[in-house]
Amino acid sequence: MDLLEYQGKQLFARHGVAVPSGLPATTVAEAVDAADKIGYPCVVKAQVQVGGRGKAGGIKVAQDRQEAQLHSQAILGMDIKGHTVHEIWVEAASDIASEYYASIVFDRSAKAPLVMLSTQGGMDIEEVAERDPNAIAKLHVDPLLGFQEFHGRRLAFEAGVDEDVVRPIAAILARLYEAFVAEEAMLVEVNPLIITGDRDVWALDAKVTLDDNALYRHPENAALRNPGNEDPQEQMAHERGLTFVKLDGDIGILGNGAGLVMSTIDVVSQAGGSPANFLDAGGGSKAEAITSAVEVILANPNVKAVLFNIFGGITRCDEVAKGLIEAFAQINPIVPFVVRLDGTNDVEGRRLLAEANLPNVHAQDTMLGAAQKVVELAQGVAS
Amino acid sequence: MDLLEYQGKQLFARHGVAVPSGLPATTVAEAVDAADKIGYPCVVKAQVQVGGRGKAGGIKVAQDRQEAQLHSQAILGMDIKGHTVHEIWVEAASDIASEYYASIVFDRSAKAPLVMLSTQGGMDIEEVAERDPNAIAKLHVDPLLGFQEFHGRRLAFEAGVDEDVVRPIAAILARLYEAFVAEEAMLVEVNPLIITGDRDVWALDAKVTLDDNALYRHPENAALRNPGNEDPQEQMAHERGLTFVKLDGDIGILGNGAGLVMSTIDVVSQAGGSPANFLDAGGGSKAEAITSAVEVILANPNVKAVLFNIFGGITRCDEVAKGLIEAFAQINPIVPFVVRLDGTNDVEGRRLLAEANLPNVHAQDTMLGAAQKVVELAQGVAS
Amino acid sequence: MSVLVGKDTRLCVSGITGREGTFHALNNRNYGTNVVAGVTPGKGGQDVEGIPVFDTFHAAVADSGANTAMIFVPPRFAADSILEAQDAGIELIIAITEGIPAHDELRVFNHLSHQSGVRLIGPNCPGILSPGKANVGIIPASFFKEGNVGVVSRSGTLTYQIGNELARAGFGNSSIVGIGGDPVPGSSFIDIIALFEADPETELIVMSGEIGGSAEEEAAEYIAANVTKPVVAYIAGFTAPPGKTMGHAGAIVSGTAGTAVAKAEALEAKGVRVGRTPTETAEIAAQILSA
Amino acid sequence: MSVLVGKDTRLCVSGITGREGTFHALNNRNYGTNVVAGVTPGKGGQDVEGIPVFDTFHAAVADSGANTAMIFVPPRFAADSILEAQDAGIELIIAITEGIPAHDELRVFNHLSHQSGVRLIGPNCPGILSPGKANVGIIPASFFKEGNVGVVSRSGTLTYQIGNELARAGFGNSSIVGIGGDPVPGSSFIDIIALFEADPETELIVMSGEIGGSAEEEAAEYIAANVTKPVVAYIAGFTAPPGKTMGHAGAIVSGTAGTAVAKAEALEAKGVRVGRTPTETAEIAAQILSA
Repeated sequence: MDLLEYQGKQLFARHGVAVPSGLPATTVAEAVDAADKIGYPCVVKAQVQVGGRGKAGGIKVAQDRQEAQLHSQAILGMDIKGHTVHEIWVEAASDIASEYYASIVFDRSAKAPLVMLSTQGGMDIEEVAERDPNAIAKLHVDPLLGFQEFHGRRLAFEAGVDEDVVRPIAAILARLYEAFVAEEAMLVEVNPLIITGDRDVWALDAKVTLDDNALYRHPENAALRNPGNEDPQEQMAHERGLTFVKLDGDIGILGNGAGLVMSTIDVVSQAGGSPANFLDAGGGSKAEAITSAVEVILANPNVKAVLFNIFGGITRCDEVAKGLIEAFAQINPIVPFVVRLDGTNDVEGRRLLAEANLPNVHAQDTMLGAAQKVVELAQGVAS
Repeated sequence: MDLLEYQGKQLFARHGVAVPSGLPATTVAEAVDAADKIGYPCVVKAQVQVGGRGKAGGIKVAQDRQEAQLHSQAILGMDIKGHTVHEIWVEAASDIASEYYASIVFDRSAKAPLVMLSTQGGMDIEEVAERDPNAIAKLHVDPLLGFQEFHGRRLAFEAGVDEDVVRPIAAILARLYEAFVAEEAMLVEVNPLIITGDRDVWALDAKVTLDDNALYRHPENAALRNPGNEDPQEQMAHERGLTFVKLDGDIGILGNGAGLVMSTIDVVSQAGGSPANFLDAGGGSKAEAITSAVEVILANPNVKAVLFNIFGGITRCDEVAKGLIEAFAQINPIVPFVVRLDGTNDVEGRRLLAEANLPNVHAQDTMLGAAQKVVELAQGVAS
Repeated sequence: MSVLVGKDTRLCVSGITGREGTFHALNNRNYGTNVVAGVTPGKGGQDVEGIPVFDTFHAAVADSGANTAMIFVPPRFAADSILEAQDAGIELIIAITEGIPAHDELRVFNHLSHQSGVRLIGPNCPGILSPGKANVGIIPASFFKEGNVGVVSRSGTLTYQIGNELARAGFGNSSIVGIGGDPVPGSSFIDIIALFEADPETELIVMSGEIGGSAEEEAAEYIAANVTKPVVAYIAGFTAPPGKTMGHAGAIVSGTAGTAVAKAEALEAKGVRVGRTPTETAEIAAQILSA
Repeated sequence: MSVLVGKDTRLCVSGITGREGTFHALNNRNYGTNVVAGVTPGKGGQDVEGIPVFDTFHAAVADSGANTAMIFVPPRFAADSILEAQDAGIELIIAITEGIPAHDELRVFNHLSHQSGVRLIGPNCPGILSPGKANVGIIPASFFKEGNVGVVSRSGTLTYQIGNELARAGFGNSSIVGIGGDPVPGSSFIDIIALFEADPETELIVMSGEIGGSAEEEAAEYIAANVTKPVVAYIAGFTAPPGKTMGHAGAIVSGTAGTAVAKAEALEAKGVRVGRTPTETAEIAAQILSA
């Protein structure tokens, strides 16, 4: 789960990381009101989960109320790389002496958090990494030992931060690490981390990704999910507990198990088709879950055909068949379905489907055959 | 640093361990006032750092105000195994269904905290351990991993607690562990840990020893030190930053380094003497520290002779000599001193002492010779 | 021979009294696995169709001599159950549970890595099947037969797919090991490939990877330096869009590294043949074995 | 030969710019110890009478090739400095600092025990002297000479006392190792006795213990099983009253276990001769060496 900038800053503030004061707004009136409260100059910032907001015109300084109004009008509703701006964050303008970069990522290979610090903040860190790898100080933290004072000092000295801010930089890294662990984040990134004219250290931006699997332990974070920023179909899938990713094509895909679904998408693509989604019905899906998943797939008007690719382990093929039959009873789909059932209770599943004799549902024996069939159907070659 | 029962309970409460409500009192009037506020029946408990308070009459139930007055009168000022009761704790009477025992000790051999639980609480746990070792469930906790839920369950099941309290007992052990770590304790003991008639789990007593070396991180705990419960001479030494233990004899001992001082006490005892104290002047003591230590030693009127046994490493013998000379200038002691100086700057130290020609100060070359000499002097055989 | 589970396996199932736990414990027993105990706190003294249930792993191990644990409890309890199994002396812990918080996995992995004599498979994995000997987990055993192909996979159902294609081509398996798709798997491709390399029954190794992370690239290096047996690989996610998480926490593509193309190239550069579909993968394996 | 410190020692002093740190770093260098670097955060680039100072241990190790660290910082910073030294690849860490919180020591000890190739001596110890070769710490070296007696001790000044008595009896030392009197020492009697047993120059081992804990009892068992060289012991605290802490955090007597009598009996039961005074201990050692 990705947080918006201001949600990330509020999370930081809970762990003692200094952030500029600000207020969120979803309308121009709210934004102007917020700007008045905060005072001028202030900054109007588009709240979307995508980089490059500044270049796209999504971050503007307002010197007075009139500018606050103009900027919030311009930014609200703006499209930034496919993300519509539904919300803005109005914050006090900062006095920036230096722009640094700090982040903590969950490093799978090392099985440890990786902490990074650079004095070359304010720009794309991938570019910095490419141009001058030594400009980024990095170290792994033993998760059982935790972040030690020496970690902070070492990063600060190795990144070459100004001498007078070695201690405050080390301290803010310790607090970011605390936030990373306490909130169970997968990523915490601050770019820029600024040194103010008064030599204070502030997080001027915040990119935080939380672990969805841990949200049950953090109800206050779970409540942050921002429906306005999600695709309606993805939101629908999410509410139904399905693992769903929207894609560009016209063939709806349902499978059980992430690897099998990814493989199905590959095979369909290789057969010349274009998948409309990734949908993992998950292990042990019952009939209702299948019915519910069909509704999600068909909520995409681009879908011209649907492929069910099931290899049952925990998932039982008879339950999948029952779910599909129920879906047809409820929503009577007009697009063709190709269904391949193997694994647990496959014989029973195939029998149920055959008996139901659903219109335009094509059984296939193999994954490859099923993929070829659904591509044909989507292209209208066969019916 | 040992806490009084009620200080330990207040510490527990900060970590979510349930304790009966209560109020401390140092006078009978305060106690009666406290009892009125808490309601009757209540329990009047002597606050001294020694076991067996109940048997000694230091814990009494008051059914009404008159009894509260009588009991607090009786208990305040009472002597329990050499400890005078300066303070009492008045707490709400508890409805006790079962008495369990729980503790966490700092196990040096295992380099890990040891957690213990028994259903045979309310009595001396050493007796339980001797009579029925299996009655105490024990396990070590990896300090880097911390107390896990399974630790609590395992202790509860292995101790054989009532089935309905497995979860709350496991939960209270987790909170005691949290207190042990967060407050940097060397010992946390609850005896009895009670199950109430309503099947709640409460800590009815609290024995907490904190790590003196960590008190700087816990100012609220450092402030708890209770001067009323300390020997005046030990208190004087403590205020001066000296490591001091009062003993029963008549020979004052000063040395540098705990091992050497202990060894000095042994050697003096073997020579037929009886040491009046353990005093480790510590490493690198300056002249003022030595002068100050002499004052502490002589604050004990039993002292008939004093032995300085110094083997200088960080400590410099010339500083020790200067400190002793200054002490003579300031307080003109009437008892004889035996001084043995070896190690760093010993030649200079001996020279200073010889030049000062202090009355009744006897230089000795060896530790054994010095011990024998001071015993003779204390016994009045030589002068 | 086989790897990890077999006739010496003495299995204790954590969460045995849950619906799924009971179903799969009995399913594993029916296959021939020696299921000696179960653990459910508070249900000690009961039994599940003759399998004794204990309150703690320690009691289960003491009484039944269990040497292998299957973790079948909800994610909220899984990390604790794994740690308990290790503490009780279990040598092989197979964690089926999906959805364990990543920071829990981090703690568990790092703690276990400091303990000797314990191996974790999973979490979020289908378990291990050694056809004809033992099945621990949720792999539908009837689709596989004894043979000489060792399979190791990050994905459960994809494993079944590949195993099934091999079976159709007439080949069986020594063992099928699902290592799971989570950010911090207890065992890596390398760990399992090393076991297959040492297993006399295994003549060919199939590894089934997916986008995200660098486990496949690391395996490629390891194979080049240490493995004498032929290895055939499959990678899922060639057409996955960058920047999207696809189900498995592991299956996220960011930038160039971790893509299916990069992984396939890394493997092929080290002489590992990579199939573009599960079917092609099985065909390559069959070709090599028939040569 | 000697143990732990000698001609190969390349010492980095943490806290070198403090008053005591400077004094003892120079004192150690004057004795002949190869002091290659110092660490004081914020003073990198400076030097202490020619010894270069670095901001971090990592920079110090990279630049100077230091293999040994002496920790001379206040207790508030000591645990962190030890962990930093380990992280930077230092092999031997000698922590002089007294008064480190016990829970810090617990974390440090348990973390270091999971790392390979690192040994901690102390904290709260006087360091290690290998007469004629190197001195790391605060042991007054002029009172000791080269020889064949290895000394290991929980107490600093008591070590000097015993070493001095030996010197008066005409014997010198291979190495003198102060392991410190804190609750969680980085190295135990056993660890050091094993080194002396393996050191060809050492012909006799003197161990100086004190009341509290069970390190001496454990050493007795170890000596009986593993040590061929004669061991003479001294225990301080025969007349210490029970229940009182005497200086060292370690020196507390509770009940019967951990008393000087119990320790002496445990050692004598395993054939270790125990002197009742430092003088008698030196006399026993001299007797054995002269026999």
